[in-house]
Amino acid sequence: MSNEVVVSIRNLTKRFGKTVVFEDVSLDVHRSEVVAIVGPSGAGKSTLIRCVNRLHPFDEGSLQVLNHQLNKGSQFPSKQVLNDIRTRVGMVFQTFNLFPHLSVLENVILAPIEVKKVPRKQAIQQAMELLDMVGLSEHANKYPKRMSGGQQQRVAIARALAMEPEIMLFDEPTSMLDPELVGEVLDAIQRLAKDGMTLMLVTHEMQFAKEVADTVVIMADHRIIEKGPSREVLENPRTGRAQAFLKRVLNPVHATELEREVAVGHGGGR
Amino acid sequence: MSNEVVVSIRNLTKRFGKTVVFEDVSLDVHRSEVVAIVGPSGAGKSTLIRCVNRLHPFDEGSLQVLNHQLNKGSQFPSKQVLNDIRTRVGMVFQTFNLFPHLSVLENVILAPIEVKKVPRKQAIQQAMELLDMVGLSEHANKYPKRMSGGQQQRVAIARALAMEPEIMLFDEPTSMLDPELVGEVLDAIQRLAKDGMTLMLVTHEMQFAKEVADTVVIMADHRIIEKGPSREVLENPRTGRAQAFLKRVLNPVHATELEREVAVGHGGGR
Amino acid sequence: MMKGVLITLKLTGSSLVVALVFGFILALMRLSTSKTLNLIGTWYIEIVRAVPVLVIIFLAYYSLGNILTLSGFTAAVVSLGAFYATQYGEIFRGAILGVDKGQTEAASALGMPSRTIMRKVILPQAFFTILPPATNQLSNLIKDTSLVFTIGISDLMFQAYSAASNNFLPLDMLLEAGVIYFVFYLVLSKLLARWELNVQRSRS
Amino acid sequence: MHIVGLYISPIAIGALKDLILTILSTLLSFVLGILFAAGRLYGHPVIKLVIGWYVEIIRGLPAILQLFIIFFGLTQIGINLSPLTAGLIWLVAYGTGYAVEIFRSGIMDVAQGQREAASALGLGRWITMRKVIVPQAFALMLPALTSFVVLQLKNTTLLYLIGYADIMYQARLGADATEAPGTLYLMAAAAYLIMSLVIGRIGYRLEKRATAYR
Amino acid sequence: GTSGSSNNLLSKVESTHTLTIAESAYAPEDFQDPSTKQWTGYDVNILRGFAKSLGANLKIDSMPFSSSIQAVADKRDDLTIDIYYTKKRANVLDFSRPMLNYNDVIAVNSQNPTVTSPTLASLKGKKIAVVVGSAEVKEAQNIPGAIVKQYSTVAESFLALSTGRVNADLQPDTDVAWAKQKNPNLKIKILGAVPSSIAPPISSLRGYYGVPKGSYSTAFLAKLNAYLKQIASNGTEQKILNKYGMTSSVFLKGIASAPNTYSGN
Ligand SMILES: Nc1ncnc2c1ncn2[C@@H]1O[C@H](COP(=O)(O)OP(=O)(O)OP(=O)(O)O)[C@@H](O)[C@H]1O
Ligand SMILES: Nc1ncnc2c1ncn2[C@@H]1O[C@H](COP(=O)(O)OP(=O)(O)OP(=O)(O)O)[C@@H](O)[C@H]1O
Ligand SMILES: [Mg+2]
Ligand SMILES: [Mg+2]
Repeated sequence: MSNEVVVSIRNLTKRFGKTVVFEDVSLDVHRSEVVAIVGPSGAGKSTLIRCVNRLHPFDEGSLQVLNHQLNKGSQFPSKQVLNDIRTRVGMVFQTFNLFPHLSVLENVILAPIEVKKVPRKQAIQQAMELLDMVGLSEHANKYPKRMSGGQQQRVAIARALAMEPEIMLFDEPTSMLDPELVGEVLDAIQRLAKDGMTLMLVTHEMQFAKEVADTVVIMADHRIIEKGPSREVLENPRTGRAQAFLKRVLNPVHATELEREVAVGHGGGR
Repeated sequence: MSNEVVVSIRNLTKRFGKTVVFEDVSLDVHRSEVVAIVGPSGAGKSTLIRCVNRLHPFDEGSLQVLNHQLNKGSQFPSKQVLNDIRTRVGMVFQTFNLFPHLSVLENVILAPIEVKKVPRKQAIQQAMELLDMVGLSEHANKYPKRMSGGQQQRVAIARALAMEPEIMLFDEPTSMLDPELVGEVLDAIQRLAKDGMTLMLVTHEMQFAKEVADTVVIMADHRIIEKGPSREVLENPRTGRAQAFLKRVLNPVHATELEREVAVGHGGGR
Repeated sequence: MMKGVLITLKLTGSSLVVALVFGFILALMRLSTSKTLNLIGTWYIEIVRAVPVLVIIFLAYYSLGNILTLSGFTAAVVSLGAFYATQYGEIFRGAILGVDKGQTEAASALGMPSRTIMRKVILPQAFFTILPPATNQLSNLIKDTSLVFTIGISDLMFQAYSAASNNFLPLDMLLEAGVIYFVFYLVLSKLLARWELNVQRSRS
Repeated sequence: MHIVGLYISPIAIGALKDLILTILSTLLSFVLGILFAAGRLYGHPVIKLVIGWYVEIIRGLPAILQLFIIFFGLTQIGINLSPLTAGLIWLVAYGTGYAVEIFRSGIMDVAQGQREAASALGLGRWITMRKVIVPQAFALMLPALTSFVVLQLKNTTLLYLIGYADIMYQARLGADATEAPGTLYLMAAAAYLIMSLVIGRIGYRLEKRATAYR
Repeated sequence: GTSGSSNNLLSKVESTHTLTIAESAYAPEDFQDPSTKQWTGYDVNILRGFAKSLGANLKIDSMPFSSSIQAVADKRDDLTIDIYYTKKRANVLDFSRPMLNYNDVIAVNSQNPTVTSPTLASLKGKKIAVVVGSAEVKEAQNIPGAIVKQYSTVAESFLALSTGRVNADLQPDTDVAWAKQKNPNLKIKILGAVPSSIAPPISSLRGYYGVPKGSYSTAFLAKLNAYLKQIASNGTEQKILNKYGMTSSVFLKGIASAPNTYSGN
């Protein structure tokens, strides 16, 4: 992790219509830092990282991504800026979102060819290297639907990496996977971290967050309720809300009567 | 756990067309025993417990459920036998399968009134007690779609209990839930176990299985590869296949290169 | 009758082209962010779909005749095209909307501009959702071309009808035409459906 | 305007006749459609086959051709039907072909999980049908049923071709007598438009109510 | 449509007190008055009188011309009016004694006539409107290179001519003249002189009433013919003609002396 701040979030507020998703959120992400964002469902984790690559606009505060200052409000930034951010910030979704009509290889080379105008031959060569890295080079000509979830997610990682991004955003990349297949994907992400990629990662895998992330951010009740070095935050959370959340997630069996009621109340509000 | 065997599975084989789902599976379940069935996706866990309440027929071997001997082949058992099994064996599904056009209360009272001919008033009273037990009595008049997944699954449990079954089958009752909501449902199941209900439970929650189940059964490669007291099986699995499976599920982050390749191979076969 | 078949096919082909082009425009109108375009598209579809095809044909042929005289064939193509555009418009719109939102997001996140997304990601996927309902509507279109005999176009239906009014063997004549229509229907609904299934299977 | 005044009441009467025919034929088609759908889903293989082909033939032949076969064609083998009888028979035969498919897919579209949950609770086939499947299928089918009624209404247009005195018949006579088809066919279109929109509206209301639980 | 159980048309009409005619609205022979919505016209007047003589009411079944012959052939309706004799029709219908003497003319668009002389030769290669199932279809199809456009009623064919969709319309002169007179907006006119302006003249110009073929109709037809002969000779028919402005004596040329059944001219 270097001192260079690549994503700077200051007092950010985001609303959908009248509902506030989060308010007054501030966070700096440094080059090569791995930031894990955790928190209950509906806390706004996905929305936060989607603001970073401008899939969503924001309403208040300021947001700087890779020396671009993004404007608040729904007006799009200029084409160049948007293009620069989108190519330098890669994203991997919970539901993989592979293009089902394209083979694995075509999925990976589409953006380099269409956006970066990389010659096809070169794009294929680079794609094969990436597929090799995620252990899927033999599956290059398969269609995504023929693959397991874990394999699909690794293709999605390769696809994002093909744009040679400086920052990678992951939104619950393993939550749609069978428990047995989770390892494959976490493994690929861990490798990126080791190679010095800047990562922002929404996850429910606390064990993974603890071991791989430099920083853990807990979001709840429309705010960041706690952030800091991962071990510190996950092992000794300071606020009661954070403690309750972590207890429930780490040890679902031991939820006490009281906590169960809290959870019921929460569920009822969905 | 008593000595009375309530479900006796002997050399059971089940095929769908030509594909073998499982072969030569044997298992005894005693009254008040809690049996957890674990194993990789596609191992045939769901199919096995669905044979117990005759949602599926089986092809070879013998199956005795609550002193009824079930015939192999696709012919249905007599109406009385089927009815007796279905009312004395309750089932909770992964996807809840609540009746969306009926309120929570109506979901719970439908079967007692229609099948057991319980008077409506009495059915309602009993249903309210059950809903109270799963912490949902205030939601009796809501429609299922308006509730969180955890709440829906608890309604499904109450619905099954309303038939006063002697055995309850659970098929991954928490795998469709947000991690935070898993606790609510596991809590309700744990309570049933404590009350002495006979349970057969397919689950991916190893921690839960270890603490609540008397017996753990690991299915893989179309067979039962290991079964025994839960701690023993989960902490000291004897076979290599079981060890590999448990390692991956319990510690996805630490999957070694070799195991990752195994997992890839497995995923490719889905 | 063979002459009638040719006219029926020619009519179907021309109407289909009109319906596809106009339908695509309608879909874009209803998908556009402009409230006015959206409203015009919606009302057009609501109104035209509520009126029987035969009435539309009569309107195009006779009512429009006061302002602008269309030949029978043109009037038939215009009215069938105008009606089927509403069907195809809704099919296109549904298919475009039906492509998972995640696809657009994933493509945007990769830096693709919206035209590339439409061309390379949305339309190729929408195409396969469009095919089954589109062939279904095509077979409806062929059947509805039979209505144009009422404005004196000598299509297949007309041949059967006028032959019957000449030789007074209505059952024979109508059944003969019926067999031809039914063959078209079977080709479209069974053979094309099978082909679609194969294409789809090869990708999922 | 003069012509509108002259022909408004015959067209209104024609519209009423069309509406009555629509309602009558819709009800009959629904009854037959449900029976056929049950036959196609659960019946003897021969019944399944016969109903399957019936549906294909109804869907495969142009509407007007079917009507003409019933009205004109059958006379060749000595069956003479009045325009009203022939029209009603055709509307029901045609409607049944479409209703079968609506009911069948409505029943099949209710998730498999619902059937399994009902079985697991010990609910019998009949109760499952009545209490679980049909209420949900009905909600799923309502949009299709609404379009079905509109389709039947639009089909009544064709009856003037066999001399049934409906909207189009009146418009046609008017057009012949006054040589002002522009106005008269617009009036006919307006009559159909109003009725279709009203039916659509009623369908939408019902749908809202039936799917309140979602 | 009434298809009674009786196997004799006359007794059926007498017992049901209804005479049903199949027609397709040719004015001024049979048409609905726009203001009263009552059926009227030359044939309607005659047949109303005939029905009355049998103690029956007249009922009108209106349909496309091509269906009207079929309807009577099928005994769905009792009688059809104003048809020309053709051999094919004679296979399914019996004919009354000859009625009006019709003159087919060539009608053209009055503003932009694209045919100028009233000869069949001048119709070569032109678009000609006729009514589906009418005898003129054959005539038009015999003209070399002609494109024959068939309409289901005579009114529709006039509209097609008026809007310029066709170059000419082959119809009886009375119908053209009546339509033109009642609807001045209609841009049609008769080419050449009336009567019998086409050269060479088109054959089979007599109109007849048609009834179901065979013994079923024999008694009925006898009564009808007797009635028709009576009104032709006692001046009733001429009065009816005058009422509809059909004043030319050509219409009734030879009618009183005509034989009781089709004579082949
Ligand atoms: N496009 C949208 N329009 C309106 N509201 C939205 C939209 N997307 C998200 N929201 C709302 O914003 C809130 C935050 O959603 P978000 O998806 O960011 O939560 P999350 O923390 O990622 O939850 P999860 O763990 O369930 O993914 C939720 O209440 C959600 O309903
Ligand atoms: N109705 C069916 N028809 C055909 N094959 C089936 C059917 N149901 C299940 N199978 C097949 O049987 C095998 C076992 O399925 P089953 O659902 O029992 O596995 P499982 O162990 O429960 O897996 P999971 O953890 O994914 O639920 C799978 O290969 C599946 O594809
Ligand atoms: Mg999220
Ligand atoms: Mg399963």
